[in-house]
Amino acid sequence: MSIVPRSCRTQARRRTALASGTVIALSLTGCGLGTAGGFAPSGDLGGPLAHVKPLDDATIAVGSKNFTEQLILGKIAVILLKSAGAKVKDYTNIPGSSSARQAQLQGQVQMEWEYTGTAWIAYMGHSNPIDNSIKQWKAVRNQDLKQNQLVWLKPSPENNTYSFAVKQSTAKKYHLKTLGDIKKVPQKARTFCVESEFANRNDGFQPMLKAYGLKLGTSVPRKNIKTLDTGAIYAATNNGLCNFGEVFTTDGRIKALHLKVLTDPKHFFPLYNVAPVLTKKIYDEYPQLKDLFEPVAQAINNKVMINLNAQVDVDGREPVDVANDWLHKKGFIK
Amino acid sequence: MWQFIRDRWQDIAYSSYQHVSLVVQSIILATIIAIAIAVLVTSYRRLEPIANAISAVGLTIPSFALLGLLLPLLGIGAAPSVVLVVFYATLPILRNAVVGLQGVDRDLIESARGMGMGPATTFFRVRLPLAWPVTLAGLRVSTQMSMGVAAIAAYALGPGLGPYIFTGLTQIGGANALNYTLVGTVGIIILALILDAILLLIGRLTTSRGIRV
Amino acid sequence: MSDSATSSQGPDGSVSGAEITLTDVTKRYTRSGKPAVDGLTLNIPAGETVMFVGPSGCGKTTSLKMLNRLIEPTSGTITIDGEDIRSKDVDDLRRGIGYVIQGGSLFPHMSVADNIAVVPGLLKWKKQRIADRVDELLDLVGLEPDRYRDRYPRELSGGQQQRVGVARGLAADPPVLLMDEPFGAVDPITRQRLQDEMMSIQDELRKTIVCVTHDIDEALKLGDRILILQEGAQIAQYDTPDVILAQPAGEFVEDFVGSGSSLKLLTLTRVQELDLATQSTATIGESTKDVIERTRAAGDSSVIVLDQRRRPIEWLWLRELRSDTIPATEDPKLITIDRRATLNDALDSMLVSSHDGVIVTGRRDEYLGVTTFTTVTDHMRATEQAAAEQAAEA
Amino acid sequence: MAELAKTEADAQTRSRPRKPRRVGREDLGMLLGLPTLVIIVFVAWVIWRQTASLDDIEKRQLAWDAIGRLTWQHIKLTVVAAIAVLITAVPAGITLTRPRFRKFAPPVAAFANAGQAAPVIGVIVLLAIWVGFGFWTGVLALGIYAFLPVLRNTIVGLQQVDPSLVEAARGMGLSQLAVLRRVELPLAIPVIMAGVRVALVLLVGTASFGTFINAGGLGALITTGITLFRYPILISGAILIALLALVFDWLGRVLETAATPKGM
Repeated sequence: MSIVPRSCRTQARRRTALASGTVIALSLTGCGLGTAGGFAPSGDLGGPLAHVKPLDDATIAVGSKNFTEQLILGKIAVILLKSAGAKVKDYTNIPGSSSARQAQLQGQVQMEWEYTGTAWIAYMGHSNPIDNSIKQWKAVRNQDLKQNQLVWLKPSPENNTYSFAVKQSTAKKYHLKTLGDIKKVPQKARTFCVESEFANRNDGFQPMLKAYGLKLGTSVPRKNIKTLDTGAIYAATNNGLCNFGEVFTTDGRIKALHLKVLTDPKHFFPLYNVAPVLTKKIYDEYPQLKDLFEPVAQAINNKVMINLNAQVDVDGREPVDVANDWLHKKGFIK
Repeated sequence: MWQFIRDRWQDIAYSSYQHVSLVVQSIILATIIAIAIAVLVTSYRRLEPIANAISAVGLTIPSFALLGLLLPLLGIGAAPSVVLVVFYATLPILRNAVVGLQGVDRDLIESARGMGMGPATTFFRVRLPLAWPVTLAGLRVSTQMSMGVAAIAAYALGPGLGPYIFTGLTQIGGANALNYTLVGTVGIIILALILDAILLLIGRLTTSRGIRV
Repeated sequence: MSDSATSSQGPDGSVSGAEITLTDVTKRYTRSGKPAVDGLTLNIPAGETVMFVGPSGCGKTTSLKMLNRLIEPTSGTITIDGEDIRSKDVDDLRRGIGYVIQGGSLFPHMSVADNIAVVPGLLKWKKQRIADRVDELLDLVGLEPDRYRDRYPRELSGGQQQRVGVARGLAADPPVLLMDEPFGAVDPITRQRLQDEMMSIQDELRKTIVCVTHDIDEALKLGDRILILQEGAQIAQYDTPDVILAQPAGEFVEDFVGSGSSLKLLTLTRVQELDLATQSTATIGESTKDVIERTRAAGDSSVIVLDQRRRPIEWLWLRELRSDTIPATEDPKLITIDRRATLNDALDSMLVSSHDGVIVTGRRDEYLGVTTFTTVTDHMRATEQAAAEQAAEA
Repeated sequence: MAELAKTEADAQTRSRPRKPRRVGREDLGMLLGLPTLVIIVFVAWVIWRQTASLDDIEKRQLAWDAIGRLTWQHIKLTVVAAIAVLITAVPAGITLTRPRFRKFAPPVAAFANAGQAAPVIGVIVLLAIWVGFGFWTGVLALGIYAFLPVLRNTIVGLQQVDPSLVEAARGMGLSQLAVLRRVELPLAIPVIMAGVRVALVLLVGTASFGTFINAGGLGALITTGITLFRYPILISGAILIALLALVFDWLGRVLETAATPKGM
């Protein structure tokens, strides 16, 4: 005999109905929603990759940061994996290095191109870089394998380091050649365009200024600093919004806008050789990934990267098309 | 500009479909949640001020900040995007659903119950249909807003036309920066207007002739 | 009236209503305060119309709403047809009780047919049976099924909405019909027609009707019995209208019923008790020449036009007949009264009608005859003389 | 005569019924509740900020002067944009309800509807491309967004004014301008101010996108928090922006209550 008066029982029944309705509703979220990756073509592996064992039953998620070079490298990886028969989840264009790194640490992404210098200082927290690219790579590879079960394949000769670029006219006016010459410029003209990540990293803006005898707030007033998105800095530097623009040395717009890159005599910046990085799980399961990526990595160097970046940033082509054409030209894809 | 679109029409179509799909699914979810909460709020008087306060505070949280908070919890991709859009889509619908349900004439409900309609039947056959026109108005406002909010989902790699805008941002100064941004922005506006027209049509079909204003 | 026998009871007056008994029913809103309904004990015979009447706040509506448990009684028992209403599931209980409130409170988003079909739908009747029932009820309440079935409430007048409300209440042919001030929201003429309609329906269906009103005249006219309530639903008097008028049970009832009981008696006499005068009639399509000859021969100067089902649609002066056959146009403002209407109603209608008499209609608005001013006044004089002689003898 | 008026006024004040409460119970709750909520959360955040062990990146980004500068930029952006909107949207709303211009109202409403769907980030980037980076581009973008609610509420507010009142005023000989100033606007103010409040909250939210085009603002905390995967920075950014939005929402409510004419 239910002691609950009849009206309360209907209330209870109504509440459970509502609750279960919401739960069901929540579960049907996101069906059929892909990611921002969009389309990527595929072909047949050729040339040095012809004998790579197929990856037909593999599902691999490829991630990349959100600036042009990383997009191209990301699409190269996607096309290679698809051509090798793998099912690919396209997570290219992740905003920010650490998020991309975190996505791989959490296993949401299995393959990324990463820079040895960034890993050594930004992720592993070391303060002084190793001045030789192979030694730097080995140090990063060993630590990452031991601590984070990440496998660094052989790095490419390409070294995409941070630096500052100036307009040719500004360079001539103050005879600027190296980062040390910034001190020669009057305080008022020490204007910088940086993106938020660089402004805060340990291999970033403030430590670099200190390395070259400058200090943010005093010798370089805070209001001289403009934070912009990575890509926007080139145009800003070119139209004089700031005299010094933080650049990636392999960006295509440096050549196109005839900007002058200042050298790093004190070797403040570490070496940033790019290398394919795989989670140990996926690598153990498909060791042939090593043969798939390493030949391609060797074929990438600064000159090649600058050309590819320019095609996207200057000519406005889609990174996936640029990557595809390059792979065909090099014969990796037939 | 047209060359730009012709080259990428396949990807634009795919992203547009994804954008609409994200918003529509989120709107459906938001409607169910909003109506469920509205029912609770209208049946328990004292909940109402709390609901109003929450929706007032809710709206003040900037969408960009909320996305930031969702990233660590839900990772990247579709999940944070859906939650983001659903959160903002629910508020206008909830407000209108509450107004709609309160607007239903007390006598009608009493005569419905007096005729032997159980609470659930009364809700689905009397209270909901009568509150529907007002709720639908909230749905339209919410859809328009969600189409805009969904663009930010691109920052978490969510589906839709958002990535076009962010690509335009990263390539400022490049040849196609303007094209990317225009396709992203104008595309979303056009899709929003189409969705609005569809909702108007749905409204006409689902509102009974007796109460169509 | 549709020839097929109505599903409930034929016109032989056998009762289809159910008996309702209330024993010591109390309703207390606050633990301490005076109860809204204090120990009401009452028996409502099956098939009768009982009017709950009293000053506002006397608990009449609360009592009504306890019959279908819209308001749960604090204590006491209520039985319908001998069965305690608390034993059944509340929704099943209400599906067996018609419920009509002021203005009809029709669902605006449903058509007239859908409104009426709600309860039969809940009872899972077959589609065809519901459709027939809807047409039958619309006909019962005097609305042309084909014209009104698919209309929406906002397209109907106040009176029509109220008729659909009654039809909806009767939809599942319930033994009991509860009405809460059903005719409050309409103009006097429409109210009077609706009251007449209600009486002729009750005359046909013999339901148990419990109706709340604040208008004593309405109570006296409609009620087989009248329950006059005081504060806290105390029974001031519960009896037939004649007894209440003749022997009011106390000062409260006397004040409430109002002065001039004899005039009130007038409201009781029904038009059907007078002998109706004849008036020439004509049916649609008849040749005007014959009608004019016949009417002049009978010494009349006007004719009442009837449709195929002998329902009056127009009352024309002879000079208005121009076309060669009787037209089928319907005069919306035609005044007719039901044979059970009171003399009071007849007098009201005559004042408004353009002829010196008023058409009297029987069941389903069928034409019966005409009553004129003189017949009513002669009857009144006769009854007063009879009452005076009776008083002289006593 | 003056004497008579004075005594009559005294009598009137003495017997004047208790002043009807101008602020509904719920509004009162919000007026008092909001500030306390803001203060409590802010204090909690400050305590966390002092005691939390931050790594050098977080120290750099959450430095007090950095936070102060970003917050000030955010406020400046919002206030300047709000003023810009007030001096443009309200007059626009007024003209659109004048008989001569009434026919333009529907197209503007349609434009407003489309505008509402436009993605904030899209508009900001477009403006950055056309107009360039910096504070004023940010203000322009924010202005576009806040323009719509204020315009709509101005129109609705004026349309809600009972036409018979306007007619009565005209009948008494007030000029069209006087009617606007002394009858229509005071009665429309509450609705307009509600629009302003919505606009203020919208502005604070939109200002967080300023960081993409160097317009400053607390948005920088969120972008850094995301790119460098630092929750403390991210959450601080979100909390500060939300608190700022609540403060402006509260400010809007105060303005709304203050601006409501006594009699309403």
